Amino acid sequence: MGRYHSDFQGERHRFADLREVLAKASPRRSGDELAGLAAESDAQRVAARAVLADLPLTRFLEEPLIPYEADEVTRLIQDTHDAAAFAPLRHLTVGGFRDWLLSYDATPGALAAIAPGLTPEMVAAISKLMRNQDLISVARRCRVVTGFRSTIGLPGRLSTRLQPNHPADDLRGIAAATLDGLLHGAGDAVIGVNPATDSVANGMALLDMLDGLRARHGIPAQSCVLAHVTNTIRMIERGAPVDLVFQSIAGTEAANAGFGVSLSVLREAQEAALSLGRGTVGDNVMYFETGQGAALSADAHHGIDQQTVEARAYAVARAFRPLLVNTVVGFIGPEYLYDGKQIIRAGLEDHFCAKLLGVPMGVDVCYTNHAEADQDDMDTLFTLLGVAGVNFIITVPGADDVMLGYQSGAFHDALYLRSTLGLRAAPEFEEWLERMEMTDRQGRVRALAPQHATMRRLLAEGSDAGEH
Amino acid sequence: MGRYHSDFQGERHRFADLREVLAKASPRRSGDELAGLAAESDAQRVAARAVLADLPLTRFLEEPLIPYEADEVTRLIQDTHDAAAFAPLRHLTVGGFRDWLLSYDATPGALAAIAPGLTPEMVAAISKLMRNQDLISVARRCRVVTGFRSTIGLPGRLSTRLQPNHPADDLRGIAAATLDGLLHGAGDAVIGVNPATDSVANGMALLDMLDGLRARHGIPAQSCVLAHVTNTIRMIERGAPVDLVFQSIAGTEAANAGFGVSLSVLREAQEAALSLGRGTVGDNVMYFETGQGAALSADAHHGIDQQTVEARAYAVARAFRPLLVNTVVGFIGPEYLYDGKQIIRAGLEDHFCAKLLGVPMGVDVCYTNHAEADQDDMDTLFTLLGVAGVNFIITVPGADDVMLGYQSGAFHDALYLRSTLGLRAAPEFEEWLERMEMTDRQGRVRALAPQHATMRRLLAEGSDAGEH
Amino acid sequence: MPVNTDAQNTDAKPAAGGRSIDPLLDPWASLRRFTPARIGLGRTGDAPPLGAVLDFQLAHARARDAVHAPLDLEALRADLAGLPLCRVRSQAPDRATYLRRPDLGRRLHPDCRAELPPGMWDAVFVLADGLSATAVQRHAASLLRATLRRLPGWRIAPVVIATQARVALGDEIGEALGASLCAVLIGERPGLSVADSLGVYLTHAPRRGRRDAERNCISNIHRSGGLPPEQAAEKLAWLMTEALRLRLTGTGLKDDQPALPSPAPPVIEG
Amino acid sequence: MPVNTDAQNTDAKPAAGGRSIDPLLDPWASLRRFTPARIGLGRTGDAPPLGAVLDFQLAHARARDAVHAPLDLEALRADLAGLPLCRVRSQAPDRATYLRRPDLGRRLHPDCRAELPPGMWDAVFVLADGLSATAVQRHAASLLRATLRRLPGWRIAPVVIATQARVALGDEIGEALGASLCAVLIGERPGLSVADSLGVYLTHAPRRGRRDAERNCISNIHRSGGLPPEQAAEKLAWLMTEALRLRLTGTGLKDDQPALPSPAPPVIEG
Ligand code: B12
Ligand code: B12
Repeated sequence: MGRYHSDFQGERHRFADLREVLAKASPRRSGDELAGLAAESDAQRVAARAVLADLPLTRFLEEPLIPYEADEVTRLIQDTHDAAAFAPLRHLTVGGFRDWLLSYDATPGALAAIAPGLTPEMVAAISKLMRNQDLISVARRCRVVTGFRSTIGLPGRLSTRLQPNHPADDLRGIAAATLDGLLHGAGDAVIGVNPATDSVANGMALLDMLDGLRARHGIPAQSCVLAHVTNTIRMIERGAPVDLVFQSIAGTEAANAGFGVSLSVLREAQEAALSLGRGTVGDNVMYFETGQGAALSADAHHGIDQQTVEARAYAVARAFRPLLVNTVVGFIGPEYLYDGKQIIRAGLEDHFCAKLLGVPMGVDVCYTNHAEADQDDMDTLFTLLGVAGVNFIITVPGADDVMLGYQSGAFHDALYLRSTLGLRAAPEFEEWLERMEMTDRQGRVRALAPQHATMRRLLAEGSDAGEH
Repeated sequence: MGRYHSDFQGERHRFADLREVLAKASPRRSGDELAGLAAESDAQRVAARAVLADLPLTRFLEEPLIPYEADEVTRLIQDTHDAAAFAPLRHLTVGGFRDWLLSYDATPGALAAIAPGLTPEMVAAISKLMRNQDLISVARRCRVVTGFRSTIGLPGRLSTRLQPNHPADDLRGIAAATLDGLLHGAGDAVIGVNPATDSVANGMALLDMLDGLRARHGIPAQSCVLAHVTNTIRMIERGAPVDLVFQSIAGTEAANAGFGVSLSVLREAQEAALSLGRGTVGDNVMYFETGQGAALSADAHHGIDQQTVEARAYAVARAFRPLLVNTVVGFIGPEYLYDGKQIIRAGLEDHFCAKLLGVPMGVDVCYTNHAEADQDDMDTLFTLLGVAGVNFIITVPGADDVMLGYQSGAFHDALYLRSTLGLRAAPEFEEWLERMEMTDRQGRVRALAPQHATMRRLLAEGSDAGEH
Repeated sequence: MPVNTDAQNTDAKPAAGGRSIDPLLDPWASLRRFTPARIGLGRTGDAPPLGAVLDFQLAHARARDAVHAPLDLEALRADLAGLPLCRVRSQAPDRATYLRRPDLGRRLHPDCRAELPPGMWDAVFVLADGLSATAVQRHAASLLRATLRRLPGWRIAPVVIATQARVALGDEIGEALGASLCAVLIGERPGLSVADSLGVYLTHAPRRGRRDAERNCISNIHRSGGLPPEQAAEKLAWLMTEALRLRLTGTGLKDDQPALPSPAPPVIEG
Repeated sequence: MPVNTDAQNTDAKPAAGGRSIDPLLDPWASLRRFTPARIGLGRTGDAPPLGAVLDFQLAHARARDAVHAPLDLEALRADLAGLPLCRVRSQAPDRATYLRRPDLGRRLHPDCRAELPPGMWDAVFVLADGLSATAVQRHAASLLRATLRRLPGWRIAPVVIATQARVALGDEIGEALGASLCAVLIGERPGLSVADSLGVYLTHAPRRGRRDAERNCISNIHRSGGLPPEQAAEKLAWLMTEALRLRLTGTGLKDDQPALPSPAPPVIEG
């Protein structure tokens, strides 16, 4: 294993290994400080970036951050690496690749072609050499399109997850929040509820209610109950109407074990969901959440910096052809992303890395009440991600998730983004909104009068939900 | 004078006067803390906003923040207030006006019509009730178009000031930086140099050089030497080719006196510049800079919060039909805007307030090395302002102003913004770039080969400049 | 939680400011009973009306304060009167450190080891401040007592009160006591609408290094639309019984009780 | 200031990384002599090449450090050997406070009043750290001596060394001394390329409350393409002479000297 050093403008900096180069090259971040991996000074940080810039991309294939034998995620990354797609990049350094990515040659087509040849470590490395504007300008050229009942990720589109959580899984409460979202034009990525209770029976009741609502109104969208994957497998076994299998994942085998999952469990779940054949426009049946800090929190980061280990989670996701993946940037707390600035940066990094790898990335633009952040920071990140072409965002009533205890997007935020950036909902969902007379001639979602037929039809659902 | 109070969810908050309500309603900001005006808690801040929301807009006409007799800026605001334009808003509270501004009724035409009826205090008040996304979504609907040799502020356009400063006003050095900018497609708002030396003769030498360059290459743009207005008046008297008169201005008579200016000096300068009749597509001859903190720094803020007193500077600007106005947000230092977050917020506020008042606003997106900010923050603010429809930004070689000691925009940043948001240069300048073969078929500025005729013609200027 | 302001000025006419929707015309009024979520806020253009924005901002200010509210030990001891207690703290010396150093919040302060009498306990209950001391203050004692009533004959260790604590602190506590099960009753992070939500994390054979996948969780225990402590106790006692029987907790132990009945309509505070 | 890195690895082939432009092909090479500005960086797409980005980041790290570098009083005293000196400080106790409280940086610490002997001085020179102590360290002594040589017969007060000082601190100092003119030689904020730039602010009849419009300024005094101290001394002596003659400084006193000759090509450090 070579040792890395740089003589950067008179100062000598040494780095023990590739992991240290990556960690020290990262922007300042509370999670890396917590892990004892952060650069000691800004000068050291720049020196590490200079070392990184000169490394050949092939180094990441030769020097895995966690040994092949010790970690199934490493094995997945190495075994599925597409050498043919990588061939045109073989000769490049990290810095050279960064320069190419920003060049006019890096068209959407060219970017899609190389994606299978990239490893998460490569894209994490490159992101560390990029400013916010670089992360935006490259990501917006990466298009990853997926489908189930709606098509997500098309250029000029922005979808939303409608997240109608309730602190006691009250069916009527969840229905009420779902209707609120639908009337704001939300839900084209998924109507996805986090169940407060772990019970399988409870999860099935939720699925029945959401699927009934969807079917009755012919909504071209998918529903999901974000229980643990092992619960979802049971629900499928018991005949529940499962569209998507959800699971939180992380970037190492050990961190996934901390979540109670493995690649084989995920594969089992994917096969179970595929067997139901419920998709209409596509068969992407998986939904994953990731987020910087999860691996460190489980003490399963193997000395890898928070952002690189996060990118490895996207390699896990990619292997299962997911419909949706989103980082829950800002969700965990200030120990991993301290303030608005760190959340904004991490949100852009996560989105960039996933898109470059070919993962259909959305973002839960969010923060907790113990972090140093507020709605202004979220507005900023929403706008930046909208420009960067994010596939979807998460939306809850009034930005307040009353069960998970944090602030996510509001249905209104999606309206703002669509109006301001000229973005539209998934095509199938857009048609449905028109059919329901929910949009005006400019395609804007109308604020319906209480008497409007759609309003009355939908709101009637709310009071009924408990009875089904 | 009424006293203001609110009973907001059980807590009673009292505010002595309108100035205090405005100050306490402001987002947290180091300058207001320095002035001892900031809210003591977030709860107090929200209470002040609630009070503000319920005030009738007319209150700002009845209760000037600085007495009419004591301040010529107050007199300007009151005397030029357009009651007819204000009539449709007369019945509204600040909160009601905020809600109207965000409604779909607030079209570009409607916003332009009410602008003369608005006072700076009204728009400052409203901005305090707005989140970042509100500041963006309303500002982008406000269009203020001006012209001299190029037309600035048209929808879908983004112009740049090319700022070729040199620490000793070396003519060849300034020429070199100017050429660098032109070859990046910069300069359509103005080629504007800050002279390091105060000498009138020196300013004239700079003007001669820039005007010669412009004339020889038929550049449809204007030049400016940003000396003190009294110097510029002398230069006009001595026959210098003055396109635009520049001056830093602030929001109170006393602060302007600190800058050595008054409304009458500005009027004198405007008349002198108009008398030269150098404009082709328009006769907007004034260029103003403003920036939060200037009034407090001169101890001339009269107990008014930093952002409201800044908005008053836009009323000064508006009276002189300027071609360009820009806030130098982040320029002064951390005592007024502490970090990236505060700079971003202030940049959006300044842009919003000016545009709503009908002022052709640009922004110097910038920071100093004693503030807690970096390029990521600037990338963020650039992108947000691009979405918000900023008229122009300031650009220097490599973002490093070697004379003023701060980081502004780079020529590259403008290219990023134009590509990413689909924005274009001023129409006259765009044609010139095409004529010079500087743009490719997609309208992107080409990186010319050293042998290209345009490159050679322009670069030859650099070595010559000293000789003229 | 309507914005209730009163700008008392001689000449101010009270203005609505477009901030609230007439409840008679508001189609959401009836649905609000079912959820504390901010549904039916209304719109102006794409934006929420100002009243909703200000409510949100005030709630944010309060939620931030809630994170920092300390545990009132005296009051808690009084609520637990009659139960044997131990008092421990983590290695995080203060709230600021606690927030940035979860690793310290998971480690027992060395001075506290002596507090924990090893024994043959079936279970230990740890009352941990977590991110909301208020949650523990309000709901832990009733949840604990209701659970104990359902566990007759169990050998229960003295109740441990732990401050600046994370969930995993229970592992070290349970290990030191030699308990078969450790139930950590901990304050969940304060949300905008509910700042007193309690969570329970149950771990079989607790010891340092346990993964979260090896625990079970009961969440959102509070009286503002969440799971009331009495119902939570039912669930916890069931889980504890099953855990002791199967000798495991975590993803292997599934809550196979029937779906919860919809609880009473939430009481929305404010 | 090229990025000079060396990733020494057994199997690493040295890679250019698209970071520098061949100087022979670089049409900007000849123009760089005329300015320290970052001209002709080149592009990849819309972005600067990575080398330029990293140079910038390192310069930023260093400029930030420069703000905090303290004044080496011993060295400065040595450079001023032979001149009578006083030493004062502002009311800002430390650098962090200085940065956030310019008001304190403008006020003389009460303990320092006694240091300032009132007299019938024509002028006082204040050497103030401002935002770059390095600038004062490097250029103030030579500028001062070169200026003094041009002011024969002037009654010059003892030279005042002031720390944590803003420009307006000179007003209180000049007032206390009873000087007709006060010339504050102060460190300008460090830029990315030049961190040792000195500014001079000249004020007639200094006293608390003077406006900036009542001063004259000579800026960018340094040896990296700026105004060399010797030339600055020429200008300062001229301004001081005029100021004393006209009994004013500020916008009323115009620098009507001929345009500066272009100085020698800048020495670009790094
Ligand atoms: C933060 C959080 C997370 C974070 C935890 C990371 C961290 N370092 O904090 C992340 C995003 C990684 C996460 C993941 C998951 N979570 Co979670 N999480 C929460 C949340 C929002 C807050 C927890 C809190 O405040 N704890 C208090 C503080 C003081 O404790 P702490 O020691 O700092 O944090 C520990 C616990 O939070 C624990 N934890 C977090 N989630 C879960 C879930 C389970 C089942 C267990 C046993 C432990 C656990 O991990 C942390 C580190 O040890 C709660 C909802 C709520 N309102 O509480 C849901 C919640 C606890 N999580 C839940 C679920 C289902 C999960 C997942 C299983 C989802 C999935 N399908 O993969 C995963 C995997 C969890 C695991 N086995 O590790 C459910 C549990 C439902 C139930 N009754 O069992 C909850 C209630 C939310 C929900 N309804 O979906 N979660
Ligand atoms: C910051 C700054 C400002 C800020 C000052 C606010 C503040 N609180 O700091 C603002 C934006 C308001 C400003 C305004 C102007 N400035 Co100015 N400013 C600077 C800058 C970039 C840094 C100064 C510094 O670091 N000072 C050191 C610190 C430690 O001192 P301080 O006590 O904190 O700051 C005081 C001085 O900076 C002073 N000041 C700032 N600018 C000027 C200009 C003049 C002529 C005077 C007398 C004083 C003065 O005001 C501050 C508060 O008292 C310098 C360029 C440089 N590289 O230094 C230009 C510079 C000093 N400014 C300059 C000019 C021309 C102006 C204006 C006259 C422009 C105009 N046409 O209106 C105005 C008005 C100034 C006035 N009379 O008040 C020129 C002076 C040229 C000369 N040789 O005379 C400089 C050199 C820049 C330039 N070349 O354009 N400026």
